[in-house]
Amino acid sequence: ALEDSGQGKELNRVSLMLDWYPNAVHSFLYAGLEKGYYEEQGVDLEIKMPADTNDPLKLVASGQVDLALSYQPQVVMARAQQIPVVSYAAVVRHPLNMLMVPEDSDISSPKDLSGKTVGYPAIPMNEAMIQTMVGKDGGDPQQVTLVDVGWDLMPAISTNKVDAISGGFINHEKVLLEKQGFPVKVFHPVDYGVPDYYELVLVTSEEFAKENPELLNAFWEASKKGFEFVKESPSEGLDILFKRQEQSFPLERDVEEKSLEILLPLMSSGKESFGSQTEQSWEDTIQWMLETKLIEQKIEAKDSYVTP
Amino acid sequence: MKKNQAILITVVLLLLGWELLIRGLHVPMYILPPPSMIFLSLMKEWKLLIFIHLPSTLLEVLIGLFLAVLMGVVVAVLIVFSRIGGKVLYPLVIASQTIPLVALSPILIMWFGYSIWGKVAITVLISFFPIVVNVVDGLRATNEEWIQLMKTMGASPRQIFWKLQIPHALPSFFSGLKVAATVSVVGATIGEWLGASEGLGFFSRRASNNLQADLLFASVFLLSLIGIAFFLLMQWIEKRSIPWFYQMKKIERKR
Amino acid sequence: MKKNQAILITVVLLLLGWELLIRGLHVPMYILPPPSMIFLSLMKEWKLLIFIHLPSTLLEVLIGLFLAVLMGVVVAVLIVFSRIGGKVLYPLVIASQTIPLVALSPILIMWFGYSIWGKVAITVLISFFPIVVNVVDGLRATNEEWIQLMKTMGASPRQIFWKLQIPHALPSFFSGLKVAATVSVVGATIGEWLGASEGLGFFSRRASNNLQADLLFASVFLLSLIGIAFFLLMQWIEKRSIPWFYQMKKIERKR
Amino acid sequence: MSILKAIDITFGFEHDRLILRKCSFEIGENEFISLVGLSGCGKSTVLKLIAGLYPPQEGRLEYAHGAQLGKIGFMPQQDLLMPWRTVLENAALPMEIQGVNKREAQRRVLELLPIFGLQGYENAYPFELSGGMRQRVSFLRCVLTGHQMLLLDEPFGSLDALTRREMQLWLTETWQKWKQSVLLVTHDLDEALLLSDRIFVMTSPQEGPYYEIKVPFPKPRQPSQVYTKEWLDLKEKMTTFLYKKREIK
Amino acid sequence: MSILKAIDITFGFEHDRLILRKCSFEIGENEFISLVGLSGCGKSTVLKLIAGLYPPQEGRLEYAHGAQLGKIGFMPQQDLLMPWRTVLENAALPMEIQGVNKREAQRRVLELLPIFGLQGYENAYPFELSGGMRQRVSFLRCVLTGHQMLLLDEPFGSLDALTRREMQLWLTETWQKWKQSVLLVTHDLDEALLLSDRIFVMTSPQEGPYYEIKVPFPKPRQPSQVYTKEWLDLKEKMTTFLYKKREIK
Ligand SMILES: Nc1ncnc2c1ncn2[C@@H]1O[C@H](COP(=O)(O)OP(=O)(O)OP(=O)(O)O)[C@@H](O)[C@H]1O
Ligand SMILES: Nc1ncnc2c1ncn2[C@@H]1O[C@H](COP(=O)(O)OP(=O)(O)OP(=O)(O)O)[C@@H](O)[C@H]1O
Ligand SMILES: [Mg+2]
Ligand SMILES: [Mg+2]
Repeated sequence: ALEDSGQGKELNRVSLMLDWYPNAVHSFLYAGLEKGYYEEQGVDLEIKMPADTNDPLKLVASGQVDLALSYQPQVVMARAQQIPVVSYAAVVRHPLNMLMVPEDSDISSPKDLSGKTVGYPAIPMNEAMIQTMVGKDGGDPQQVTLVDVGWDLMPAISTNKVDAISGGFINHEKVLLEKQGFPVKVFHPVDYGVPDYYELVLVTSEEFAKENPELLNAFWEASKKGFEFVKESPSEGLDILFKRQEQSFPLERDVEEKSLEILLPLMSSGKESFGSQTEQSWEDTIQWMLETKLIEQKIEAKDSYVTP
Repeated sequence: MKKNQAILITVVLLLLGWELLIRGLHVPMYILPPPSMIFLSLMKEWKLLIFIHLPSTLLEVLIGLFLAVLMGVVVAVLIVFSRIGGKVLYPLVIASQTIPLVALSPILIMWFGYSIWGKVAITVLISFFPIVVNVVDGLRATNEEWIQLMKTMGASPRQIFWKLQIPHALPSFFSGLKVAATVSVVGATIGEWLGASEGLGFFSRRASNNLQADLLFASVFLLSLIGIAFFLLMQWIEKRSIPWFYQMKKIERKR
Repeated sequence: MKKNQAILITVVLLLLGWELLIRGLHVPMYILPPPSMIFLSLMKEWKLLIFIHLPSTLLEVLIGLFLAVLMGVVVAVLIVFSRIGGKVLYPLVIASQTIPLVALSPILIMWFGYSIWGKVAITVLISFFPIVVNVVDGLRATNEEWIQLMKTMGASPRQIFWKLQIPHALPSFFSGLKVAATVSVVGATIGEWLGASEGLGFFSRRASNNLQADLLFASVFLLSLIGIAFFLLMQWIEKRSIPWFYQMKKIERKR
Repeated sequence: MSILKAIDITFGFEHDRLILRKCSFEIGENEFISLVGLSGCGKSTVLKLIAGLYPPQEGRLEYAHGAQLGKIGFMPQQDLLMPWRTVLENAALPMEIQGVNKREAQRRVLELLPIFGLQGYENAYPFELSGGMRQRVSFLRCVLTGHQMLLLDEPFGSLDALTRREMQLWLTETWQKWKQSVLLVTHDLDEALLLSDRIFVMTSPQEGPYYEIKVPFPKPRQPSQVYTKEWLDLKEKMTTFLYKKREIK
Repeated sequence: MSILKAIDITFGFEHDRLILRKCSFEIGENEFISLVGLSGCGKSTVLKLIAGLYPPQEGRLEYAHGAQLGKIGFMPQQDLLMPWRTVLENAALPMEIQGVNKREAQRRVLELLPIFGLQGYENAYPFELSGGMRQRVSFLRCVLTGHQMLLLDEPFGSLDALTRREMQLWLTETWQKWKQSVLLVTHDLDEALLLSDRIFVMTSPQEGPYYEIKVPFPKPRQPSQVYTKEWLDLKEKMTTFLYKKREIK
């Protein structure tokens, strides 16, 4: 990347760890790379993949990577444990993680889950979400059996080993299940008392944020351009993603198309610029996590994020 | 006495070194906590760990190891004594070892649901292989002269097997058993990722998801203890089962 | 000839049975695809698999296994010949086997970054243990009478080690090596989850994540081939390295 | 009546170094035969051929009582005691294989242990025994097969004169009592003359034919006869067969 | 001058069954000594004590040339050949340990192989050898240590008369040439009388003291002397020592 920058500008290397393997949600990053937006901003972006969904936060905090994609509640939890990370931008502004039941199930709202089994990936936040949703809907959260299903949310529900799953994303699990001929109903957490948190945020360490504001800004400017590009021409955006990935893994076009279609509205922020964050959102999320005992003491909402 | 002291000192030094290294090098505690922190959270959560999670993992390891030994020996015997079976079975057994869990776990869930048997299955899968290889090698190594002698006595293949090849393969079997006993703990841990609501593997994953490295390592500590305990148990059984093998060395060295 | 035919028939029957079972029992294909589907997607993606992912995994396995053998033997020698070191080292080695990946992955990344060495580290960690246990047992099993004889010849401990204990432990070492060679493939697979952009483990995990079971099993198939190939390679080396061990059996059996 | 007929046997481990070439012999019922020959000439191999462990390359072996495996007591040259079995258990092995009740087997072993000079060692492991003691356990194990034909490969090689004589006497007695056939490999010509009805003198086929000597002395023979003229003459003759033109200095 | 002095040695594997009780003896330079005794009386154990493999429970051993390990050639009763080494490699082992150049070591082995009747077997593995051949390789390995003192545990037990005689003669020659001291365990009293300067007759301490006999015949001795009166008398005397009131039938 260095040599074809052409303008003699020195490039700053920035490493970013994805929340998961590359998919439609990351197409704005790849578009930025492909179109040379990052180079224009003097950023040499390097994308990495995690071993575990928790690794990005730990590694960004310890300075092993500069940036990472993670989840808003995860950032709150980290900060509550003195792990020095801050959110820099909200990439997906609404929850993707929703409660899913088979379409032909007799469960018509979360309260019907009383006496049923819900599969989830042993993440405490999912436990809290189910409790809040069932409780708000007038059901008894104590009556819901939670089963850790590890990585296998989809097989768990499609082979009817559980009645519902929590932790699945509407742009991934739902799409894939439907593709395999297993349509699902989803219950939106926001409809049942869970705050409208940011599903995906860009995080960095407090130290990095303090020391490299310009670099972060440059990075984000390029990312914004990338996002604009994808928003304008989603199909081309996906083309880039596919091209970038063809050397490693054959993604499925129809799945990613559908996924991006779902994602784009959830990533756009209307009048505000892409990625902007509000203190209210942080406050609500912190409050909810405190109520559900996901964190033990209150943390400052405005310290949790920085704005460009 | 003196030796035990030396061991104690070494262990203390190691722990101290670890503690100092982490504090000195500012290794982030959420990545690798110092022993003191691990110890504190072990103290804090010991009831939960010892009474809820430990027994459940132990049970998986016990059942899994038992079945692994059974299956390992049976498979090894088939490999050694059935020629075609051996040529087909051995590669299958090897192949079974290389299947990553992501491919296996949906199948196991389909078969076993979230019962203990899915976890046991993974434990068995991981730990039966060292037993197979060692028993196969042990059985194949039997001295031909002894086999000949037993043949002249009119021994049937079955008798040669039980009275000669099995005792002769015991030392080798125990090498495999010690490996199996240790990796069975990993097996149960991984098995719990399949889906569980208790067990040290489940606990460690939750702790990691909760970014609680101290609790994570508290459970790792207990897992290691189980591993060491099982290993030592097997070693103890080994010494009891093949006294002729050890007695020989001991007596001749004592003098 | 006849035996090979029988093997071929068995393999074909097995594949056929698998195919029919899945189609007959309506097992969801995204959980366990039939062999025909696996074969098709292997055909479709073979370039990617063979030229990009296979070499990268192979390299990890090769380096990892090489280091595992080195380290396994060195550790085993330390355990056998240094009494205190052994008492402390052996439990540490056992403990190292029981640490789940969730606890290990951030540490490894901290140390090794995203280079190949993190993956190699996991491969080594997983495969050196069987070698340690087998070499320790092999070294300890040396007949005391031979040691005595060599002592009367004025042999130093080093000479006894090289000329007696090492050759005597070779058969046992090879048992361990065969296990190590097989599990090193798993090691590399798991290692690639640490964060990789190529390799069969990486590929399989992504395939699983996208519910593309046919691709997943295509990579599993290749992993199994690597495992079997490595096992057979070690077996071949074994036969070459300890001819006296096999020759003995062969000649006496031939007559 | 012969218990075994060997007809035109040819055998060798390497093609250019045959051990037997078209060799024929017979062993009669209740006959005591010794096999002598140079070290490395193939005596142990002959025993293994008879025991049915090696198939002859040419020729055949005919047994009066059918198949040989499990019908012949074979005492190998190396003791081949199993290190995981005590003296008692090692000696009881053939009976165990024949399905003799365990207590009965033990009784029979314990009965013979004093005669074999092993009293008090029933629970010792082989590594706790001296070379000669191991040899006696191996011998004991062989006779406890209870078979009509015994193949003994240098059974008394590591024994002192007294122990050896005791064993010889005991063997002669049982052999007479149970009408067994014995083929005994030995390097001691006096032992061969003392015990045998016939002596096979083996040479390698490269050097010429093998010889057979009928021992003319009536039984029972006494060790004191060793110094008689006939005895010495016979010994002389065997030595000539054995060593041809070579000379014992 | 004595090369070894044993002073008041006591040793036993079990407390109630001592093998030596306060036993003292000396071995002179260039002396040839035989050790005879009942099977299981402790001859091999004495050799191991002298070789320094077992420490005596009481008493001490004094060596003229300092420490014993690496200074004494020891031939164990079991051949203990290493199965992964060929005849050549097995025989060359002690020289390898002493750091003798490999080609030189091979040369020395190959030079002696014909004398030991092992020509053409240099590349054979132990399992391809007969019992007597293995014993000779073990003997060869022992003498190739090149040490001044040789401890030989029944070195000729599995050899026929001719081969045995050849080995005896060869041993006597080298012993004279190199002025070695030899301690030889044997069950063959004629062999002991033929070769030795002195004979140690061992009994278990439970049964009484041990005896020492000086062989009065001038050297070189001939096997033909075996039938002379003095020879027979001496043998008779040793037998009495050995077996006390027990009688050889
Ligand atoms: N390792 C051992 N442990 C216990 N007892 C032993 C051991 N080695 C030998 N013995 C006992 O010591 C005694 C003497 O054994 P040793 O081998 O010295 O006899 P030996 O005189 O060489 O007999 P042989 O002529 O039969 O070889 C025997 O009673 C034997 O049982
Ligand atoms: N397994 C084998 N493979 C190859 N050659 C062998 C094997 N066993 C024996 N021989 C060879 O066969 C020949 C005869 O061996 P055998 O053991 O029958 O001799 P033997 O007459 O019993 O000698 P000894 O009196 O020394 O015991 C020897 O030259 C030996 O090298
Ligand atoms: Mg022989
Ligand atoms: Mg002895």
